[in-house]
Amino acid sequence: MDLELTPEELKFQAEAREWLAANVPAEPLPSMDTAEGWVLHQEWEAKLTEAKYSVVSWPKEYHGREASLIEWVIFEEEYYRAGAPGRVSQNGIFLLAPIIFDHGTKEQQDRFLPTMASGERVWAQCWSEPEAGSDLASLRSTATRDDERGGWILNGQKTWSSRASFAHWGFGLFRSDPEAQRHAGLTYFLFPLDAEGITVRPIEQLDGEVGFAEVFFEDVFVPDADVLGAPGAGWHVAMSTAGNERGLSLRSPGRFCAAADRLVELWKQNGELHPEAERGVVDTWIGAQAYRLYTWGTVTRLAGGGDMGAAGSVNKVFWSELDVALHETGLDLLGAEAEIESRWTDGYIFSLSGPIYAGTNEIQRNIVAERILGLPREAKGAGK
Amino acid sequence: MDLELTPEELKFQAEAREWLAANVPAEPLPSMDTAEGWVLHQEWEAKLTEAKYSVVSWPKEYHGREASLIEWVIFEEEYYRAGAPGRVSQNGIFLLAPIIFDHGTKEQQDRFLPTMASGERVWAQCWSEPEAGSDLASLRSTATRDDERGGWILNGQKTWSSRASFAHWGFGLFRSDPEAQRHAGLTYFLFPLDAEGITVRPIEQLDGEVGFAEVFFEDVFVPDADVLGAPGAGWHVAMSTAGNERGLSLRSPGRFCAAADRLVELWKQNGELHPEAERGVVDTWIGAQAYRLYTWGTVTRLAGGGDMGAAGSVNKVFWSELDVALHETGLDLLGAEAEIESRWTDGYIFSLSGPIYAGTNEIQRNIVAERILGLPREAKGAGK
Amino acid sequence: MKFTWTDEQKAFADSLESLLSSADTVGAARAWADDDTAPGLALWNRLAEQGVNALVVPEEAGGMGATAVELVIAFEALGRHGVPGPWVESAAFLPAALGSNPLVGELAEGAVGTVAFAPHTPYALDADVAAHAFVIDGGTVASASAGERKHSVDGTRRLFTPVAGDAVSTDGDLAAAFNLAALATAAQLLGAGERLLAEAVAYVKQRRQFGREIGSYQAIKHKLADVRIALDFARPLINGAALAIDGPDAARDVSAAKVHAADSAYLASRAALQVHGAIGYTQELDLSIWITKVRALVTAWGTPAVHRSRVLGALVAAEA
Amino acid sequence: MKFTWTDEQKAFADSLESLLSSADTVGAARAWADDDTAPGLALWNRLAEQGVNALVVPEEAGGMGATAVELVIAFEALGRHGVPGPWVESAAFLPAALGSNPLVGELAEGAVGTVAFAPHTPYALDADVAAHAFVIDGGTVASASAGERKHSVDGTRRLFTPVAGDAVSTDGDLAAAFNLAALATAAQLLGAGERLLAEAVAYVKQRRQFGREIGSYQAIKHKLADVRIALDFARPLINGAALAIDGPDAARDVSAAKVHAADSAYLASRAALQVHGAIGYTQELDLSIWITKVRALVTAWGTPAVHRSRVLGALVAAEA
Repeated sequence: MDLELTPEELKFQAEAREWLAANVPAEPLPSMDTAEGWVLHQEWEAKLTEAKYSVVSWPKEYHGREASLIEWVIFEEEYYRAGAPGRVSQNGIFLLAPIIFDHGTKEQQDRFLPTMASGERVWAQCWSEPEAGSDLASLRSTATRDDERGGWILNGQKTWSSRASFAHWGFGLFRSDPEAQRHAGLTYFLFPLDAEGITVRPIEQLDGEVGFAEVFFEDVFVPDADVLGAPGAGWHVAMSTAGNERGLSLRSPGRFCAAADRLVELWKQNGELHPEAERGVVDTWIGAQAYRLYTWGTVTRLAGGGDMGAAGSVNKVFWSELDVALHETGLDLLGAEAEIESRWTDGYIFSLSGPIYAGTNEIQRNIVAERILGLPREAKGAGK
Repeated sequence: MDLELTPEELKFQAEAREWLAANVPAEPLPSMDTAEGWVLHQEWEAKLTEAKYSVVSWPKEYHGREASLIEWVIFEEEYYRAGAPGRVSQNGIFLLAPIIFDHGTKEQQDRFLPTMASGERVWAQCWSEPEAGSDLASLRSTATRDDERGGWILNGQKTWSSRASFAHWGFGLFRSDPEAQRHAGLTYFLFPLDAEGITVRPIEQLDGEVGFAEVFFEDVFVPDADVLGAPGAGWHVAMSTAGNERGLSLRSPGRFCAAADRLVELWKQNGELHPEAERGVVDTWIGAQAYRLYTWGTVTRLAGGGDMGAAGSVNKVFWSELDVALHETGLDLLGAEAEIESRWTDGYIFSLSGPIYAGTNEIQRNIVAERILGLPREAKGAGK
Repeated sequence: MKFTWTDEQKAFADSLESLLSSADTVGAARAWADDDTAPGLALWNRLAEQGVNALVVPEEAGGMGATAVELVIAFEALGRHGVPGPWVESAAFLPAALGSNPLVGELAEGAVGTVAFAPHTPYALDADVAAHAFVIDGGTVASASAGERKHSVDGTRRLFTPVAGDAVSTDGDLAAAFNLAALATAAQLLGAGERLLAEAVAYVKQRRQFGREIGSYQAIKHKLADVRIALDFARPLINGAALAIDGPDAARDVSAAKVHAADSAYLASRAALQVHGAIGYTQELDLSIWITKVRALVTAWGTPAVHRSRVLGALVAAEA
Repeated sequence: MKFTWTDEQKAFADSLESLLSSADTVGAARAWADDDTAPGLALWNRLAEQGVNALVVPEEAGGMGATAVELVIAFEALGRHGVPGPWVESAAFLPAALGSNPLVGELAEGAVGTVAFAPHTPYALDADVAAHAFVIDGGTVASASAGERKHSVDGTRRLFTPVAGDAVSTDGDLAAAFNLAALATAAQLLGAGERLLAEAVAYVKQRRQFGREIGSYQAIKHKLADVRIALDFARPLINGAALAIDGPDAARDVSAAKVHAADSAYLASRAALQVHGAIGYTQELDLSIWITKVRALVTAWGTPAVHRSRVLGALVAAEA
């Protein structure tokens, strides 16, 4: 058991640190969920791509450098430590790309991955529907076969599509077999958000930004070439994403370690005035450190051929609650100024979505209880 | 809206305070769940009875002084403020007596209430069974009709009978109609614990004391005169106790206010060494104060003809969690000495039973959600 | 001893409830956040007609001479309906702070007043629409004008750095004024918490997931039961502090009420957001009004830490 | 970078697990609490044969010269099985504190040692059965004998006020010794927490109430899921601190591990008691062994407050 990096890994770390120090914008970019910020974030993605830091673990033919999982975590730590911008491409890179690698054709990989990596084409996740939040199996939006044109006709509505207000393409599940029950009969589609029949309506969040949108589909044609995996197998295809989303890739420890470090800095400035925040500062720093070490354990297991399994749910509950606690403590340290908009209020509002999205923490706790502890499944309602 | 006492109430308060100051033992008595402490607690009950402070709200013919509900709360505040001993008679006085008043015959009242009030005869609650903790409706101990002798034959086992290790009589529910389902077919019995066929086996608690016991029944004869309420109506009869137990009477606010005051004293001694306990001290003091004021609101409502309803569940969750928090904070203030047995460790261990007994807090939260908030009842298992 | 509202107090609560239920308070709040203060000021005037602004103003100064109990009744209603504007400042703090200054009479009649009182309340709410704005510095009250605009997490709280003007002569009691302001804020938090719980309960009864109403899941039930329990114990603390407002324990009891009300309302806001899921995280849903307001009010007129210190100070100072 | 036990470490863990699973550790603990130390001392000797007492003793002093990782593996097992006795004192603290003093060799071979180290550990565990008892006062190590008996909430922790004897010459490192003791205690807490969770899970799968296994109720499931999550993050902190034990961050990382392990194990004890209901509240059920032990270990070898201060001190001292 050790936590030591190899000479190659240390070299990679030093290079990344140096490049980031030289290139990360001195001032934080405006939010990516504003028109102005969107453009600047896309420019940043292009810069990352040029330096081969956009998708370090991907194949070289798609802008990657075939880095190991360990190097990926190292890069993420450096990325957040440097205070680099949020990744506007993250839905595509972290959620869709693993599926394209696993289930896409070579033609699809060649067509979609390079522009995804470079940030030229930004992808929006079109998962939830108004009557199906965390209950993805109850989706109602439909895909009807169009043999004549060789494709499918999409109808329905998606909501909470992250980034959809400004993104170029979307991905999501539609019910292609109306007779099939819940998990069966779903198909995974890719589609341009400016396709005929698609209407995107931004949703204003608690903080006034539009990180989410509703997407309406009215007889939208999607050719067979843009179906991912086999028709009807969408649930199976999507589940690898869901695992991914909840698991390692969505929230790298660097993010929380950097926030905990900022909190310690704030403590140094304001702690004397707010001694009651001591416990919050210490406990969230410990939490971030625990998350970092836990991730090293996960990386070790994955590198040894293991998979995430239900541990992704353990992970998700922990980081999402940690994120709220980190920012609540920051607000405590701001005293009467806490309500004034700042990096801490922005981060706080953002953190509140953590326990909700990617499967609510209630669902994650069910998964932990049932799949890890082996407790009996709950009696289901009649609708099941 | 006011919190002012009448001149009569103030006079009652002053008299009680004076009597308690003169009579409460200077040193705390040994635990009532030891043989030595038991005797001393019975002696204390006799002293209380002599001064008419044993059951202030009861009729004069049964050692009471017909005090109002407000006076009862006043007396309880004074009682705990004075650091007076725990009431060894409390199961009888608080749990059984209200039922005897409501459902007992005059003969039963005359026979049972005076010795209950004076502490000469101490009553044990024989509620739970090994396979029925908080689920009282699934009781299996039986009562079989014996027409010849004019009574019933009890068989079965009760557990978690509080005080039963030393008590004289017990009360509990038995299934008198084996055909009836759950709530129907139960009968409420009173019985001497030295009756032929009864075996009492003390249960050693976390703190090594024996406040609970198992009680085994093997062909125990109980005459009709010792059945409380109508045969088969035991559930209905018992439910008024259950409401009572969870409601106002079991834990008077004086108890928590006194503990909060002791905690403030401990803070004055040790707070400088343990500043991290500040929040606990303040929040539990606030909790005790909230509980006190809440109780005044309840008393006002009851005096105006209202009933406890499901508010007893709100009450029970609050005081039981408050009690744990009070003692945890006390332990925090003791630092490295916290593990050494003391009034704080005793109180802490005792407090841990609060969220469990008299219907677990999980069940209380169900009641609050269903009866107060009107949320749908949960799907039941097949055994229902 | 009758620790419950009198019939008159109930009638007052009912009349406010009926006024606010039929007014579009949410619309007024949304407009207010967009700097369109007209609907909010119209509502302000209607409430002034009901005497809300005059409650704790003595009768000889043109007020109602009501007790702090009526004040908390009013502020719970303001909180429940998300009414925007500098209510705590105008109707709770300033009447006590300005003492016999005749401006108190104007405030009682409905003039909009506001104040900054550092360090607890460093910015003046809605100073740009206030007829009378003040800033208090080291015990000195001065008139003020609206300086730099500051943005609160609660969009309806339009904050301004105060720019001090001439000193104002007062014989008011700033400590009593602060207690009234903190108490009114506590009552507003309670109202907001009650509303959040009510919205959450209504939502979980109709929302279905995995084939059943989500309100039938025990995790949801227990989360909301805990909110119900917390709020049930906030109300007696607030009423008790209102009764104690002129006594020796005023600071202790007001601070206890503010701490518990803030904790309970915050618990309500987190629970309401969580049970709503993603839809709770939007400005479209009215829920957002109370979620952001609670976050702001938790620290307004004394942070929880400030009030905890006051409680502890009083307890330690008291005789054993 | 391989943040997982090596094959040798796994084998060591397995061998301890197999030894302790087949020993009647609960019987030994119960006897120990009743002052019948014979079964516990027999177990002590069997573990000494496995080298547990010699793990962090250098090879040249007759020890195994193992790393702190092996130490936490052993202490997690001791905690999981509720093994009584002054293990932290003998096998973690004293080897480092006594430096090159030859007594270290005796301890490595299985002599029972104990120590009091005020203010964190004011009493000496099992001083009456220890071959070598010490008391440390202001950096001076002295031999000690068993004074007044003190009763712990954990009956298996037989505490004695130390009575100081002659000074003992050492060149040990008391700070390093304290870190090892706190780390070993953290590992013991983790083991106890894991056991409590395992007992709770087993119980809720078979116990039925209201017609179904109580483990199917969401309130129970989520309570135990939270324990699983908390413990899952305690383990990497403990292993990470073991790897950092000789480096500049040792105090910070050990303290972080102790804080989190104590919180997690305490959460486990409260949850286990609650899901068991009244039966959990008895000494008859083995559960009581871990419930009371966790409560005692939370404050042993540095209270949570002490360790939080150490973490914060290190963070504030570090370069930004």
